[in-house]
Amino acid sequence: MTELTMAQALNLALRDALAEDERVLVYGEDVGPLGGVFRVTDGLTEAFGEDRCFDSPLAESGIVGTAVGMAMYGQRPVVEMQFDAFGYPAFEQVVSHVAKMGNRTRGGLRLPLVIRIPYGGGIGGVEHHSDSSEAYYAHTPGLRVVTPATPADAYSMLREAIESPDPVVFLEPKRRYWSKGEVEPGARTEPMDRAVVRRVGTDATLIAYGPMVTTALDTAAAASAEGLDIEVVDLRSLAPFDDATVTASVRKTGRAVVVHEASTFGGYGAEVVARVTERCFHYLDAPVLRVGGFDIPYPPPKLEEHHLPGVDRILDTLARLQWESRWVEPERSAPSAVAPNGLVLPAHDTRVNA
Amino acid sequence: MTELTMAQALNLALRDALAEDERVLVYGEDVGPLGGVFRVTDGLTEAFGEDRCFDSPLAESGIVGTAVGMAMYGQRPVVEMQFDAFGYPAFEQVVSHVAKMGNRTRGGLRLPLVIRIPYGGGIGGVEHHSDSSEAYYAHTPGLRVVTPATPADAYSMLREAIESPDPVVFLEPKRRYWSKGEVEPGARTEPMDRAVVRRVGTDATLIAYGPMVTTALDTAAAASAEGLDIEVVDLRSLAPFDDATVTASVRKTGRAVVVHEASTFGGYGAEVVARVTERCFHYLDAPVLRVGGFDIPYPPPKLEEHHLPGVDRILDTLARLQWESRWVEPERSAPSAVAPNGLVLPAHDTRVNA
Amino acid sequence: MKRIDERPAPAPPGLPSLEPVRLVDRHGRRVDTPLYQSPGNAVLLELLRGMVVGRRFDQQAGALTRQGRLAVYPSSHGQEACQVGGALALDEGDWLFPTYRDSVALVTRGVDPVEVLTLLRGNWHSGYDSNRYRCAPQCTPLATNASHAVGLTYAARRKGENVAALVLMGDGATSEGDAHEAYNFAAVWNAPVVFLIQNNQWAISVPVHKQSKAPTLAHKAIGYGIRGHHVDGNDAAAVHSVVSGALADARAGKGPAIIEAQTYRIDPHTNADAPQRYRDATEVDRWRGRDPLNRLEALLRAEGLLDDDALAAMAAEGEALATRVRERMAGEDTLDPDELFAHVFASPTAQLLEQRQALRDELREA
Amino acid sequence: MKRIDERPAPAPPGLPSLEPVRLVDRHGRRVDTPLYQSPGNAVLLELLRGMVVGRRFDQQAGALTRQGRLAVYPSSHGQEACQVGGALALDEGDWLFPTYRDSVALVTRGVDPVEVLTLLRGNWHSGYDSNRYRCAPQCTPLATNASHAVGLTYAARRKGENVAALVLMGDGATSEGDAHEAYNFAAVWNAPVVFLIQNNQWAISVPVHKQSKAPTLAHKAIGYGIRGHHVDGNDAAAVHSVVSGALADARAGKGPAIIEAQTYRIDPHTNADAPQRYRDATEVDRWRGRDPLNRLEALLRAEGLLDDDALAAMAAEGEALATRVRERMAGEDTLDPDELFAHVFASPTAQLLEQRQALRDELREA
Ligand SMILES: Cc1ncc(C[n+]2csc(CCOP(=O)(O)OP(=O)(O)O)c2C)c(N)n1
Ligand SMILES: Cc1ncc(C[n+]2csc(CCOP(=O)(O)OP(=O)(O)O)c2C)c(N)n1
Ligand SMILES: [Mg+2]
Ligand SMILES: [Mg+2]
Repeated sequence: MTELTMAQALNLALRDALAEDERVLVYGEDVGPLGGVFRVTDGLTEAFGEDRCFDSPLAESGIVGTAVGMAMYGQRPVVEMQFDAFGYPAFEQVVSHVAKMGNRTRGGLRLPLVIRIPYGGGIGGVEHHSDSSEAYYAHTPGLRVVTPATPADAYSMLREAIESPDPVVFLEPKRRYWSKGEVEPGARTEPMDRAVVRRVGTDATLIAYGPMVTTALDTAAAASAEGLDIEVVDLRSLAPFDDATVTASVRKTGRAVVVHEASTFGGYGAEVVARVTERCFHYLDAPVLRVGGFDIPYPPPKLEEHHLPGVDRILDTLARLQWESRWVEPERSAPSAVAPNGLVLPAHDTRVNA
Repeated sequence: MTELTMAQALNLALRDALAEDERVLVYGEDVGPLGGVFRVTDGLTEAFGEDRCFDSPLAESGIVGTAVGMAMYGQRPVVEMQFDAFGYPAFEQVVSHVAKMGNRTRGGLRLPLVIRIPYGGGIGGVEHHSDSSEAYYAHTPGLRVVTPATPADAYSMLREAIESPDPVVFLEPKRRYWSKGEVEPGARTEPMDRAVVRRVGTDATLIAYGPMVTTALDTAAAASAEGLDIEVVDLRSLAPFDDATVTASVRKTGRAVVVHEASTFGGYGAEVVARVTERCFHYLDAPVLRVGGFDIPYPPPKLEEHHLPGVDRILDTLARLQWESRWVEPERSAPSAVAPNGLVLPAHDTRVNA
Repeated sequence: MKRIDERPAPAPPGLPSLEPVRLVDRHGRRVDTPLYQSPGNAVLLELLRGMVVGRRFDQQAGALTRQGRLAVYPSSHGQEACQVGGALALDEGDWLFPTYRDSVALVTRGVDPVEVLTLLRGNWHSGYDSNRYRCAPQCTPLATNASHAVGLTYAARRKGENVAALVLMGDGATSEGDAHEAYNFAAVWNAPVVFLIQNNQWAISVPVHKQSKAPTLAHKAIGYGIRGHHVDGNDAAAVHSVVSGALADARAGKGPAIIEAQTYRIDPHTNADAPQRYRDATEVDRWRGRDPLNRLEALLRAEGLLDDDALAAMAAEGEALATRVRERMAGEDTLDPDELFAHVFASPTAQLLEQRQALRDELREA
Repeated sequence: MKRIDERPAPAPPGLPSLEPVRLVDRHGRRVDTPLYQSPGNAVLLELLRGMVVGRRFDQQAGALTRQGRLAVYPSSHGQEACQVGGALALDEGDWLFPTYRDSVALVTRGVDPVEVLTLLRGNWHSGYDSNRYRCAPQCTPLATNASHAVGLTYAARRKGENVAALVLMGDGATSEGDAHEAYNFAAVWNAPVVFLIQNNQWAISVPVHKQSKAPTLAHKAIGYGIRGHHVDGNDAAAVHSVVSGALADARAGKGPAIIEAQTYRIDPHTNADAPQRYRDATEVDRWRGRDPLNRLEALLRAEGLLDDDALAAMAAEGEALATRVRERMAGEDTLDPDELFAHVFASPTAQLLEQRQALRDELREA
């Protein structure tokens, strides 16, 4: 066992993959001699040559597009988008080709490529350096979308992503690049498409991924001081979704909160709520709630603390899970009035759980 | 009252806007002499000159980017993405500028522009001509995202979108371009950020938008033959979401199904489920369910009928809303076993509503 | 450690000629063009054969469209010299990257014509085996496959294979950012890729002068430090010669090239188009007068390389192909709904298997 | 009805010179450059003043960064001739489209220096009033604001205003598809936009020879049928002259231009960068020897236009500005969390008001 930061674990994964498989290529912006702006590719050009790890022209669509061509011809490119907002120029390539080529060709041209994207905030980055774009990718059929929360997973999941016959969007929680953890050299953790329970608990389930797993665990620790025993599930794979693990947890606890950094509206948490609710409805003592960023563009560094979910906000949300009393079925509201034009005038009650 | 197709109603809206407001400009690919591939801009160049409605170079990012600049300087550009998959090249402009400029500049540079996007399938289009990309836009804070379902709304909402001080992604349900409806010349319907109840009912709420509103109404008619009285809500505005109207409906009926064409996973329906469930949890007799496209790339024309939600599939889903019996609280499942490595071995039960 | 501030200025490649390279004029007479060599007689005959067969195929596809047997068809009529000349310039090991418009190029390359039409028939998205024919799927999002070609040749070079690629693109597509990025990657990586722009004067309804103010589209090459060529796209001999030369240069490590071929889309953009809204019939007529088939036929006849019998044999070959296509497309496609879920990933996820089951149940009930 | 098949070939603009346009050599001696005219003495003094003040501002920003008062700072050191020469070439009614690197251009344009630093301080995304200064917000996503400039000038023309725009971009940014699309739109619309590429030889750690194989980046102009100019970016007189000329041409309806200015990023990309990993210190030293300030100072002294006092006055002005910046940035910013919700739309939606309330409640509790 060695203690590594997540960035080091990712570096090791790339290193081992490059060493073991001639087909693996690493390229993008500044991934060569500089080693990437987060040093994830540190030393790879030196170790493997310009041929295996190199700087490309500064054009994300071209980077992904050339990776498509390489993968068509049997290589296993691993490309980096420097920050997630800078993945947007490649969106058409990702949605219209990366996600679809295997399906388009009835399996004839599979694209075993990996798009590494540092995502999320919390690092004091100026505009465009802290986006969370996972919902865009997770909604796109044909992509595997995964995100590690620990150095051990970072190593294992990146190895597995590179070995996958399918294209993988590999989201790296940039604010956890410097978090340390034990990594057994070469060791694989759970398969990358499986969620894992990071903390066993009985009272409610916190569902998190990537940067928020640590925050969820911190919240569980704080909650335990208040006498609540919280289970924490680390999703790891955003697409596909591991229904089995999550459903089992929520059926057990009867309550759940999903946490992510991205804006809440239309965010990935909505999918989690929808499928968990469908599968666990009669086990639920309260609606599955979400804690996410506000529905605003990512704020400037000096305001990001207010935007990002933290322990307190998650505790507050746990507190809204109707712990005290069983709910009493309310009177049904009177049927709405029908306006002369045939449109119903709704009651316009926006209170939450009024 | 005149009977118009939706395409004609949109054309009239552009025409009236061009006539009334010098700042309005219409451009894009083939919107000039050809009148757009769907003829929505038919005759506008002739009527208003090349200066007001014109063909631009074939480059979607450039089209949106130039529209940003025009809007910065007080014009009101209305640009067209020819099909929604061809909006992807403009994704960075939309997410990083259109959605953010007003916020970035603390209101100093608002962008009153409209991006018209024909979306959805059902027209027998070959690959890339039938995507439903609403979830990408709806998740992006700073965009208003609206979609009409009737010619009258098409007219009114497009007028309002053009008048809006905010950028609007205006999604046109392409398979309804040829559907007819009464349009009162110049008449405005409900404000564009409001949902409307298209059919009053008591037993369950169908929540739909754009192309699926007609399908939802057809379903309600079919259900009524089976003795079910279904309420149909047309969302109209995907962002922001009209909680008041939807919540009132679902609290009244106690059951709801959301319908859209887009792939279900991470789709817009997930947001609807999540927020409706949160706001109506104790009014619900069953989980809010979704009927959407499968989690596959949009299929070839000859298979699209299987992919797209239709009356039968929606009826089947309504049938899953646990009508017969009140649910009896089940035994809680036994606590999961804890494996030696500290990870919980989940029960791995994937049955839906088992 | 790299040092670059004293960038040695490479001799910039010369400007493409404003006058397109032409080996055969519109009356079928040879033009003396010192820098370019005419293909040999066998190739000239092959070019004519390809064009005759290709045009017949194209007509057949049009007829099938009118009968509702194809969902849509973007015609190659008028552009046969580009598509046949381009496809025949490829070595067997090379790759072709076609668009939706390039059905005739695919047929020339030997792809089963019915498989070429799979997409346009509304059947599966790509009907042929890309690896077998070394033809990428026909690409619809404009200019997006150009970078694929760059990546593919890069991969081939890593494997020690000297594979060149020919990317077909339209005049309109050159306006897209993806065209630029692909040209630039190709240049910087010295990739053996030839970009053949079929300037058919229109992008649906938009004329090329609204796409670009460049003297020729081949002039774009200068901005990437690569070779640009400007060729008469209705002269199959010239297209073949220029593309072959560019591919040979590419394979020889001399880098990529951008070729503009001047041609014309005689038919509407697709069957769904209404060209009377935006262009004059007289323009079409003028270009009919420059028909690529007539021109080559005239040359070959004049030089005694072609007689009525030989031409009839070519026509018969086209006829036979058309008949085969018609026959094989007479029946209904049978598509398996299960296949919707089969190819999304290398093996279907639990989620997809659940959805497949749901659809099966639904279809059984119905 | 448009007809285009007989596209009249416009005389293509000439090729940019491989040798950059230079009016003053690195020793401060005038260079005879027939086609370009030196700015007058007043402008030369203004250029030097702008550079002296700009460099002092830049140093101050660097110091604030080391003190942790700025979140990040991309330095202009070495590029003052481009930024000052470019900014001073603008008319009052023109617009500037800067990037994150162009703080000195903004200061030169008259924007309050503290407002210039707002973004980099981690405070609100854009600190100045774009309309007041006619400067777009500093743009981070590379090349994306270039098309904004094209649209803006188009809008101005519709209003009958003859507004030109200067877009600043880096060498790396030219590889992006958005650069291409903007150049092309500008060309096709004959928009009065000048694209000034500050080729500082590096895009973070990537040298320009990995971005492009073009003889010069100005050669890209050929592919759009517009003018390209290649200028010594450390010669403020030359930059000012070339940019002024291009802007004047643009305003006169002669269309847009692409200018490559050869310069150098003396400092790391930002304070977070580690240039020792990718470039040699000797390279930096070589470029220090071409310092744009020294060069112009030497010229002005040699021509008797500048003495110690005048230079001291400029330095004092820079010092005063630096002091003001330091003082005004000494305290803590006060940012109002409510503002998070204020500007997303012209008026906040119910959803945003709910979220604002939730945050207020949270902050009250805490
Ligand atoms: C990215 C993208 N935008 C828009 C379209 C819609 N579209 C299909 S063909 C076409 C015109 C293409 O013109 P050109 O490149 O000249 O090719 P041609 O059809 O003339 O062969 C357009 C706009 C598309 N397919 N892809
Ligand atoms: C679309 C996009 N991709 C990547 C980045 C990350 N990034 C910021 S600056 C930079 C290098 C830019 O180099 P250049 O254009 O030469 O400008 P310079 O910094 O040298 O002034 C990169 C890659 C970005 N800002 N935007
Ligand atoms: Mg064309
Ligand atoms: Mg640079």
